[in-house]
Amino acid sequence: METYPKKRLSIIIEAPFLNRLLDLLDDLEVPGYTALPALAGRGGRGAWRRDSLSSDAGRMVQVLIVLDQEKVPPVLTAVRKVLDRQMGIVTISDVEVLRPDKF
Amino acid sequence: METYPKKRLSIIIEAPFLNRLLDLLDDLEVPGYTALPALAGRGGRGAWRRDSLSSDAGRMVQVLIVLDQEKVPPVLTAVRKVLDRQMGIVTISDVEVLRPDKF
Amino acid sequence: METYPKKRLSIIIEAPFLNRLLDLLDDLEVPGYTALPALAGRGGRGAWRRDSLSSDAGRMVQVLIVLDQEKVPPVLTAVRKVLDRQMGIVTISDVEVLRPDKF
Amino acid sequence: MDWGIAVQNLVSPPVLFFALGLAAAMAKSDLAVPEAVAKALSLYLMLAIGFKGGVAAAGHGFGFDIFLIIGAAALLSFCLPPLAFALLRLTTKLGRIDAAAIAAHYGSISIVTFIAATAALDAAGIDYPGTMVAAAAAMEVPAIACALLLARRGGSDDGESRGHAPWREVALNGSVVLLIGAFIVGLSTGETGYKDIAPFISDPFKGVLCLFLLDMGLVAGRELRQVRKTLTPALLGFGLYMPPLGGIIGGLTGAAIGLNTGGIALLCVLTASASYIAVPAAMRLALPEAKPSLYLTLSLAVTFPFNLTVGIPLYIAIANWLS
Amino acid sequence: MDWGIAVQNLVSPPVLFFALGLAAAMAKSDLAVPEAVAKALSLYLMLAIGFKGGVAAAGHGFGFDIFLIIGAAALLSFCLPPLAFALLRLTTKLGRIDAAAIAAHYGSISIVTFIAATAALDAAGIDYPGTMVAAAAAMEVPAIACALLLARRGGSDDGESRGHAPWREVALNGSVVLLIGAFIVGLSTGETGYKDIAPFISDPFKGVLCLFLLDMGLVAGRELRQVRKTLTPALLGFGLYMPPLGGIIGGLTGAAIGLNTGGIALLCVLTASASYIAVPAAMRLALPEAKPSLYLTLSLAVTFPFNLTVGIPLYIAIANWLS
Amino acid sequence: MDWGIAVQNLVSPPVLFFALGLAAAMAKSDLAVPEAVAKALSLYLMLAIGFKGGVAAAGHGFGFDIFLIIGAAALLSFCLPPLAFALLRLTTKLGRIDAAAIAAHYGSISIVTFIAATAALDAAGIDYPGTMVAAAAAMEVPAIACALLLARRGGSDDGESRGHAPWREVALNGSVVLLIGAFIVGLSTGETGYKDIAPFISDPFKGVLCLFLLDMGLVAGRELRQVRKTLTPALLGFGLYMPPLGGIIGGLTGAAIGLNTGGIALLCVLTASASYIAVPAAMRLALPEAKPSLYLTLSLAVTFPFNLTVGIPLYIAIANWLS
Ligand SMILES: Nc1ncnc2c1ncn2[C@@H]1O[C@H](COP(=O)(O)O)[C@@H](O)[C@H]1O
Ligand SMILES: Nc1ncnc2c1ncn2[C@@H]1O[C@H](COP(=O)(O)O)[C@@H](O)[C@H]1O
Ligand SMILES: Nc1ncnc2c1ncn2[C@@H]1O[C@H](COP(=O)(O)O)[C@@H](O)[C@H]1O
Ligand code: NA
Ligand code: NA
Ligand code: NA
Repeated sequence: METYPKKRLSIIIEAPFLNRLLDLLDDLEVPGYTALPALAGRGGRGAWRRDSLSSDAGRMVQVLIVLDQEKVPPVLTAVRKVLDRQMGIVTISDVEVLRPDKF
Repeated sequence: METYPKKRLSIIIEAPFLNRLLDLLDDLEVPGYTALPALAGRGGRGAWRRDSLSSDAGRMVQVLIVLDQEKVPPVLTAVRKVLDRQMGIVTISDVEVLRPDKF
Repeated sequence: METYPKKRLSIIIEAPFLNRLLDLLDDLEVPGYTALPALAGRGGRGAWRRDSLSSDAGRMVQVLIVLDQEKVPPVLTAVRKVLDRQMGIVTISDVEVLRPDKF
Repeated sequence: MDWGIAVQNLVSPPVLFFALGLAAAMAKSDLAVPEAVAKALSLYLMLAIGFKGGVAAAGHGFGFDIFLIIGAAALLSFCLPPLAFALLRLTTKLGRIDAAAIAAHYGSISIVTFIAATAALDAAGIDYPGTMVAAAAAMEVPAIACALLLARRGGSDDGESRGHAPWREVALNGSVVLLIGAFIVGLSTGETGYKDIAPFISDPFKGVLCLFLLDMGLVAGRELRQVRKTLTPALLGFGLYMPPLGGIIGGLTGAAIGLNTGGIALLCVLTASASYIAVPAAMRLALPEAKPSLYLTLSLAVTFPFNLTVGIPLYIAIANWLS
Repeated sequence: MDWGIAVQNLVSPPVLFFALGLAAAMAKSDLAVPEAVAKALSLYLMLAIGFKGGVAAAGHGFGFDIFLIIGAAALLSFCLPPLAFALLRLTTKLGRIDAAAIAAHYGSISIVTFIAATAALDAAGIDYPGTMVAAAAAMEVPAIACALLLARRGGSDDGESRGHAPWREVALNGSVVLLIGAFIVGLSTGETGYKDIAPFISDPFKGVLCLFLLDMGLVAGRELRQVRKTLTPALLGFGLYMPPLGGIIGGLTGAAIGLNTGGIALLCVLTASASYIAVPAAMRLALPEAKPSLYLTLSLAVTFPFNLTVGIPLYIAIANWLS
Repeated sequence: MDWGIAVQNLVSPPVLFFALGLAAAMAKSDLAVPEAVAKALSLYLMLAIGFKGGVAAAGHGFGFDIFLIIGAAALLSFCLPPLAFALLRLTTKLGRIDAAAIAAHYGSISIVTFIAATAALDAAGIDYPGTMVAAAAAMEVPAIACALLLARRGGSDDGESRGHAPWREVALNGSVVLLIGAFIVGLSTGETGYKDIAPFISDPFKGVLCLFLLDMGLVAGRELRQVRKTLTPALLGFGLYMPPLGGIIGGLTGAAIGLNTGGIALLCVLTASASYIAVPAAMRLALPEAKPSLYLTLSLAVTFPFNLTVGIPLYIAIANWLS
């Protein structure tokens, strides 16, 4: 079974920013994305648990993007320009996919 | 701390197919799996957000499977036979585990 | 775009243990974490689906921790001491981050 | 057509809350009903309407005519898809698979449209048989079966359509099971049981319907915002003329089997309405190549609002005229 | 045994909706109540039953007898686990840990069984003291404490059982806090407060119970589908004879402390029922080696349906006979 | 100050359930209302209060005075942030951005405080105009606009504050849209529509409020547990003296435009209360550098409990005195 190397971008971001991020990704040349809800978290700005918040503020969401190695830098640059220091946690890792044309 | 290399399969699939996929995985020799809900996504067939759907159709779920390198091809073959082109996004990556006998 | 290598720890754990695990992580020198809910799973102790449980018992949660390579062994040791054999599935993988000081 | 009923329908709280949801979504407001709550509201409506139908059937006697009604309804839902399919193939450029998937939706029914119609009949003081709920429950499976036959004919040559027929999933889908189950519970407990739980299933019913329709408006409005990409004029037209066409066929059938005015109106409404919950999920499983954006938009964002506002008074008028 | 009450119980809407859920799940229907909604329904039932108990206690005076009732209940829940443990060790091949975990469930109570019993008493016109709710709240902690003692004796030699005793989690678990809290609120506001919120906590109560029992039936049915793997005949038997055994002990105690018929019946029900929400979560924390599939199946899929259908009329008959 | 009203308010079920939630969360109980359910409760309250306001406005005639009320409310919410900002900069060490973010919250309003106040007025038999709901809807946008101006002045030199003004998100935020929309629906359907859905929006209203306030208590209690880290005495003081200060300004304005006692009391309550749902989300988008822990704690865990318990009777007393 032949596989092809791609990159997997994970962006953990505050819920109120999600719509903006997705709108941005829709404009960029990103082949697709998936957003997953989070239950709880801790980072530099303290801890939160979902049931202790009445507002979206402070709640997190993870956005996964599988894409070509070359597209990573332009996507990251665009994302950082809009979301800046509040953009949360970005990680990049290696994945293999089966159908390279999809990404 | 000694660790052992395994593979991590991620399958992003439409919610109405989830039960079928899990039934299939229960039949295959897969050591285990975990399914996570998704909030929103975009791919070749357009974008969706969870709050804009009244039906399960179009909604996505991520299924994670940690397993042996050798078991990846048979599992993928079986999965693709049942789910075919609609099966969504499959990625494979390397992970390390602590207890190799569990997988 | 310069990136720095880190480790990504994924702990899949039963929901009733989540609060204990997060309290422990708050005590340890962990730069942060994110917990994600799960929908369904199967492992050594059988299968579960979220809608078939009236109690938290048996339900799973995934906790992601991005951290320095050196911090992985002490964190794992501490986690295993508290959670022991019931602690579920632990995987470790490589990721790249943009801002090494955050982790 | 009785304009009083039409106006009364348009300014009733349920329709106005639907309009509010539609407007909010089109204006991109972040107003949203959580998914779990929307599901709970629909469980509630299903349980209440099924139970009340059963109690009514227990009260008015329960005999041969219920099988007649169910039989007629099942037949209608099996016969409507070929008509819809033919119209779609003639007037649009849709392929066989997409046309069959849409046809399945129009053979099936929308229970919320049915509920809104019972509310309108209540407000207009028109009586209807409680057994009509059983008809609603019988109109899902035949429509899907027929549509799959349409899709499969000639499907072998192009290698498409490898989905598996979801018979089990469809026949045992949650809505149908709850509707029939609650009907049977209502039938068994009759008036005694009804008095027990009336403050839950009857008094707040119309208010819950308002909240549910607010959500339906939000969902339909979000669909409509993306409409330009998928909705050609021919398709839009289909979503608007198919309901009254089906409605007339349903109404004639209702008159033929001797239903009263309210019964005819409700059979009109059932044939005129299109599914947007159970059938879409079944189509994903059975015809995964069909585009969900087409059938969801058409059923949810065109036909549903049409029926809720213009359709219901129209079908009541047809029923008045036929009986 | 009064067969009228038994039949009345079996054809009441709550029990029929439970049966509907059970049947739907066994037939693999996808009918499901969203998790958040099920939690909300149980919060509602807890809040309403606690509040109504408090109002009743405020009305009928409130004195020494409440402490007597609570004391007896706590004692019962501490003494039942050793009995259950001994029976399990004698009749099944379960290890110490698993037997102790199951025993904890049978010492504790099921609040929904309690609520269904109050509904059956209301329907049969039998009076009961409002303070019984306080007894229900007192029966969780002692059962868990006793079961942990049973599990730990001899636990040192096999190195097992490294879980931490979850005292804080158990004593402050949501159900108990809400039940007691709502009781106190009801006690403080009395009839005035009751009139304020009766349309919320009283009128729709039985209907909400129907919806909740539908979900319980679904959950129990899903458990039952996997039953063959875990349920030996000896275990199944335990799930069926332990409730009436406990019920008789509870009934005798109730008669001994001078409760009226309704009070005896409810104490019967409390000792006869087994926990399936709070105790399972506590056992995962305290005895993680115990297999959840065993105790969940037994309590939820065997004892709960037994009590709801056969048990409640039986316990009322026992109470009639004892008083 | 009428101590009867104060005591009546303190021992009313809504306030007691809030206290229960507060106590449970401070004791680290795991009692929790699922997020989806909390959102549904708040949708319900919004829909009901808006609709009832519209019906009342339809009944009592609807003329120039509604624009006067809305105008006064909008003006108040634009003028309060500079006062709050100045007080914060004088008495605390907060930076410009944090002070502005907090000021936005105090210019805006808490709809639940408003609802609790209407319940207290109902209980005390004091009349108020239905149009006050429209005033509540008008007090969000001006407060945010003004706070952003405060934050931006001098914002250029330190390169901060790169967030984008969230005008669209704020103006079309769900709460405001539902409140205004339900008001318009109520206005259009009047008494006829009200009778239709009263068993849903009116009868259980106060009970739903109890459940919602239980959740608010839980959320506020969890905030309070982490309070030591963020809450300096000066900030705490601000959270306690700002509400009555704002309340007096609101009350004077209400008297000046000729409102009746109930209307003055409600305008008091609106100016005295601080937002904790819409404005926090808007601040994350517009002023991401501001610390959410500061403004959420202050508004939710200090000002809200203060207003609910001590504030409401105080504002009614002020209104009595001013009219
Ligand atoms: N090291 C980490 N590993 C995983 N998630 C993290 C980490 N640090 C931060 N996060 C997530 O990102 C959110 C915001 O982090 P921060 O901006 O540092 O407060 C947190 O609430 C967590 O959900
Ligand atoms: N490149 C991608 N990265 C992450 N998720 C993706 C990607 N492409 C598609 N998806 C997910 O897979 C779903 C179906 O994709 P598709 O079949 O291409 O429409 C989308 O709704 C996304 O949730
Ligand atoms: N190989 C695996 N891949 C992914 N998730 C797993 C795997 N094995 C177990 N899990 C998850 O871990 C939970 C507990 O596993 P176990 O302790 O083996 O029963 C399961 O319910 C799954 O959610
Ligand atoms: Na139809
Ligand atoms: Na018991
Ligand atoms: Na204010």
